[in-house]
Amino acid sequence: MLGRGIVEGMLETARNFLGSYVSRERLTTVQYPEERLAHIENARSFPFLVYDGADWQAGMRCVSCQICEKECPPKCIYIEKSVDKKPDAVGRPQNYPKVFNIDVSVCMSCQICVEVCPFDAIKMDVEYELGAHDRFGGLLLDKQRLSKSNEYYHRIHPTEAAAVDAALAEERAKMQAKQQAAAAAAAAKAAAPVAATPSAAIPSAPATEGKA
Amino acid sequence: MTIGFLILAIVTMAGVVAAMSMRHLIHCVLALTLGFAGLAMLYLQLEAQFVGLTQLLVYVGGVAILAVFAIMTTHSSEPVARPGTSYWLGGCVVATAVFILLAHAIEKSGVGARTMPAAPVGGVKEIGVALMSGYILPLEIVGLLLTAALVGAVVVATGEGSGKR
Amino acid sequence: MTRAVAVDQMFVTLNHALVAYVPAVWRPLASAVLGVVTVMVVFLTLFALTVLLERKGLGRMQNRYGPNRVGPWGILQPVADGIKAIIKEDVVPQSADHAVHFLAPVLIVVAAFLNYAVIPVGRGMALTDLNAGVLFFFAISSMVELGVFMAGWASRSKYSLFGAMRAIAQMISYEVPMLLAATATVMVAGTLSTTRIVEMQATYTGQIPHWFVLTPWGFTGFCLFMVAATAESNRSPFDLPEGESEIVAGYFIEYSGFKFALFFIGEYLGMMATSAMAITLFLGGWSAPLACLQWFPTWGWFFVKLVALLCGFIWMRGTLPRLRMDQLMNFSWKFLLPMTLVNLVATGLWRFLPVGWERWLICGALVVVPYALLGRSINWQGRKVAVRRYRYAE
Amino acid sequence: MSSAMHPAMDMAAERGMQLSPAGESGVQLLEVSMGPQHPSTHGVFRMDVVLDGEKVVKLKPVFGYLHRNHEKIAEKETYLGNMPYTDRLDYICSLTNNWAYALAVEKLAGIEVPERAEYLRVITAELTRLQNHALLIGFLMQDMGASGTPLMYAFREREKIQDLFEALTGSRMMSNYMRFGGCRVDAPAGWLAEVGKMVASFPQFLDEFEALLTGNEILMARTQEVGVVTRERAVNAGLTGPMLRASGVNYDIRKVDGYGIYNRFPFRVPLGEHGDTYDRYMIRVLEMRESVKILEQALKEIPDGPIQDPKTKPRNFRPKVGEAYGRIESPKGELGFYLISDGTGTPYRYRVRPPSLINLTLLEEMCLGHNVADIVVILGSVDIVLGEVDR
Repeated sequence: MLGRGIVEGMLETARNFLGSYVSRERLTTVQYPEERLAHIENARSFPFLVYDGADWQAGMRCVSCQICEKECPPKCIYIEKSVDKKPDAVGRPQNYPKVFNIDVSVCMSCQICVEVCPFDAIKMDVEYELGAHDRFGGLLLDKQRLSKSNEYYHRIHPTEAAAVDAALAEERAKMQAKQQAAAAAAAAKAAAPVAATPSAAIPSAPATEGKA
Repeated sequence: MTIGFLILAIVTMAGVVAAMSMRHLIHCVLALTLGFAGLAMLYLQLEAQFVGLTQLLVYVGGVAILAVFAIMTTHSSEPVARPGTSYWLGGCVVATAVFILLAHAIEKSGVGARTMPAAPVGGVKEIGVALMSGYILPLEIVGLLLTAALVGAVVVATGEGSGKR
Repeated sequence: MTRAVAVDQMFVTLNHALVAYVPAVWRPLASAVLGVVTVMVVFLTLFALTVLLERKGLGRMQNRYGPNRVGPWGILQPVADGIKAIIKEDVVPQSADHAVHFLAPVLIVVAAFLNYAVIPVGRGMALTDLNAGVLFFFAISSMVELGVFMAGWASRSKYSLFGAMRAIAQMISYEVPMLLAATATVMVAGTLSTTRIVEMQATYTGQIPHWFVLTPWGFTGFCLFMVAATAESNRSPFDLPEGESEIVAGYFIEYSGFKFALFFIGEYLGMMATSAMAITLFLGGWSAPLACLQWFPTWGWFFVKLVALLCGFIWMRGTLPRLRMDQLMNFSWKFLLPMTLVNLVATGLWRFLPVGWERWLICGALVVVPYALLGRSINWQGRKVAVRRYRYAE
Repeated sequence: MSSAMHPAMDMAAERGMQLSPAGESGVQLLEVSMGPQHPSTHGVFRMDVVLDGEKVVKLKPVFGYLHRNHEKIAEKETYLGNMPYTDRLDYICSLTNNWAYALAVEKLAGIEVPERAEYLRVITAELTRLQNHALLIGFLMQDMGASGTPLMYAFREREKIQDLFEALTGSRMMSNYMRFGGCRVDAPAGWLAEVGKMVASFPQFLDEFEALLTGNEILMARTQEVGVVTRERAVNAGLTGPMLRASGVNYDIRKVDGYGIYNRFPFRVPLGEHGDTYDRYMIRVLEMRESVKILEQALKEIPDGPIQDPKTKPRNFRPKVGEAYGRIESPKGELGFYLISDGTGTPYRYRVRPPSLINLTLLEEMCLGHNVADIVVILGSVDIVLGEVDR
């Protein structure tokens, strides 16, 4: 009979109308500024640079190898290498980025930079409230704005960060062993007292220690 | 002659004059509609509710829309150049002459001197009774005609529909 | 009981009290002005509430919250909308016919307001008691078509022209079944006066009121009237004239700012007016649904019924997709019109058959059988529609 | 009709209200430019429509407003660098796009994919299909004027699927998930259980959806016998996907190629008979039901193990000289990537076979003789995404 389908459809909307008052399943809206969705660990927005320790400049893991700059599909990363060197996360003396800019208005959040980075220096942030009044200045993130601490990294991607820290600690231990061996060899060879151990310059990662 | 009548008369006249003098065909129809509406209001003012409202329903709701449709479907919704009416002066003279003649005749005939009957109360009922008694035959004929037209329209419409597909 | 009567008649009393301050010569005018202002204020408020109700209701039907930011629970949303409409720039297309473009929304709103002149909102609360009230309503409704045409034509846009053509064709087509559905009531009531029609329904047998909707012909007439009213007020599923997915916004595509708001007001006022007419004709106007509920003021009942009908409109809008132009016409001329004619016959029989269950049976059968037959044979586009079965490869 | 921004639009604007010569019924023809700014062209798509009253006598699709040199850019990017760009082709189904591209590269370089990764691919692809079809039906109803209700229901379900995608791939739409020889990351703990929950609740949504729509007289009247494509025309025009199957052709690449591990899943392929819009709607509903079955089976069978071929590293990926064509049954049809490698790190030639564009070729034929209102419904039933049409 004419109208049956229409009546069925109207019952369906009535069911949803009433259902939206009783069931959270149906009313999925999240009232954004007041309530927010639970943080999803794998989520990603834009890249940031990880640093260890308290000083973002000293602890910067990036060694400005420029692989991410090369691999970035939309070419939104700009890096200038430093002339001098500083010890990196595992204690090797390395260059550091003098300039490291990411234009997040160009970035497409693909996280290929993260995948190709051999130093675990660049990771994906979850910050999404990045509105700016100035399209060029506001969205062109420089080194300082990009730098976020390792603790922050642990907070947003705990599983991943723990794995990274474990790998880094292993590297560092290897590096230290190597350096000690080298130092011992040097000491044995020259029999001269070695003053400063390079390991003192290594910023310690508190999170790793806490875990250990 | 009350103020209301005066206003309505002016509105009606303005509408009708505009309907004749405006360049754009659609504007003419809209102005004519104003004239119709003014006329309906005059009927209402004379307490002839049924006639007034029927005037509104039929003329404003029907005839005007029909005219508009006719104009729209037969392209000429664009303004046309004013047709060569160089005789408008002559026309005015003739119209005035006819008006004066008629007015004079009416004046002479003594219609104005007759006393008006009181306005009928509840016009609808009277009209209904009149239609159903004195004018039953014309009413039925008109009804039959309209029914035939309606049936014909439906037949034409269905024939077209099934013939296409 | 006297207190109930006092509450019921408080607006009438207030009106008299206020008018008493005016010199006797001006009293009719003052009374009229007072009435008109009241109607405008009340129905504009109701319009705002309806918009809010619609947005909230649609939201809930679609599992959303609906507006909930302006004021507590979003109740000030219509105010915000109104302010926005007023302060927005009024853009008129260069090629538009400016005078007509301006007059169209005004005409629509004026016509929509005129409709309320004959609606009895409560006992003794109609602005005017015309003895051709029903006719007045339809005469005024037909003026809206002209406004729609003016809007569509004056905008000089192809989409608006489409919208106007659709709107006029649709409104003319649905005016006929609407009038015929109303005629059934007029036949039984024997009057065109809305006040009289309501008074006839405001009597009771036991607890049951004598509403026309509680008869076979009345129920059919009510349904047909409401369907036609939906089309008359361009509401979904008959919202082809604005068909936003096809012709963008139809006849008011080139309107912005307050003129657009006027169209909006006009549409809702039209919807409310036709609902009010349906209440008057079939749902007993201001009368209580049960005799024991008469303590509630009559105007209260009227508005309760009105809001209920508006909710029905909103519900339909939240559910149904839109018809197509040819289907719309088919539906009007090949289904609604025959049904209204059949209903007229049923009404006539009801009037002259003796009271009793036979009357119910005959009249009921007379409307149900054609409904089933017409519904089965309704010809949407040269063939019938049906749910299909599907086969699967392997 | 919007302001002139494009030479072709200028022409239309010049014509303005001018009317074309009379059509066969003697009434003047009206030329309307629907789009590129139009509520139901699904993006920046334009149709130059010539109308006789409301009847369509001519329709010229105009696209390219969203052209962004996808294929040429790809020839400058590394193989890996192209992966995120494929997300943006058909942005509703980024995971199937990923898969099609990964498949082409894997064919080119002869890479094996681990078992678990194959299952993850099937799961994500079928979730994508659910989301695409639900969304498409929602949009179709929106085009039909259903004031958003079915669309919001579809969005509600899509939201759940997107939450799952975010938990897996890190992004709701632009997943960039698949890699040559596997997937980027493994499913996080509890993810498969979440998918199971979602899949278990999906049939209920479908039932509700169908109660709202399938039997609705207005919907049937609007879609049945509208936009008919015959079997022969569908095959000749190269239609694929639900469009083709709605015309009754049994062609599903999941069955034909059995790519990935699809030959392990005993799903059925629904076929239409009339080839009209209603069939295209129903085929999608039925396909969703089949996808649910595939998902249930995949979730039951998924093994543990690696998700990435250890021999393939993302960086410095240089496949040997050669060419390959990888295709999958994307929700919209046959999505193919054709690659020529010259041994360097970037493809020598990169070509997309976009199902949306090729399914669109019959648009005029489907629309002729129908009403203006039918155009949007037919266009909606074709299921286009302008990101893929224009590339």
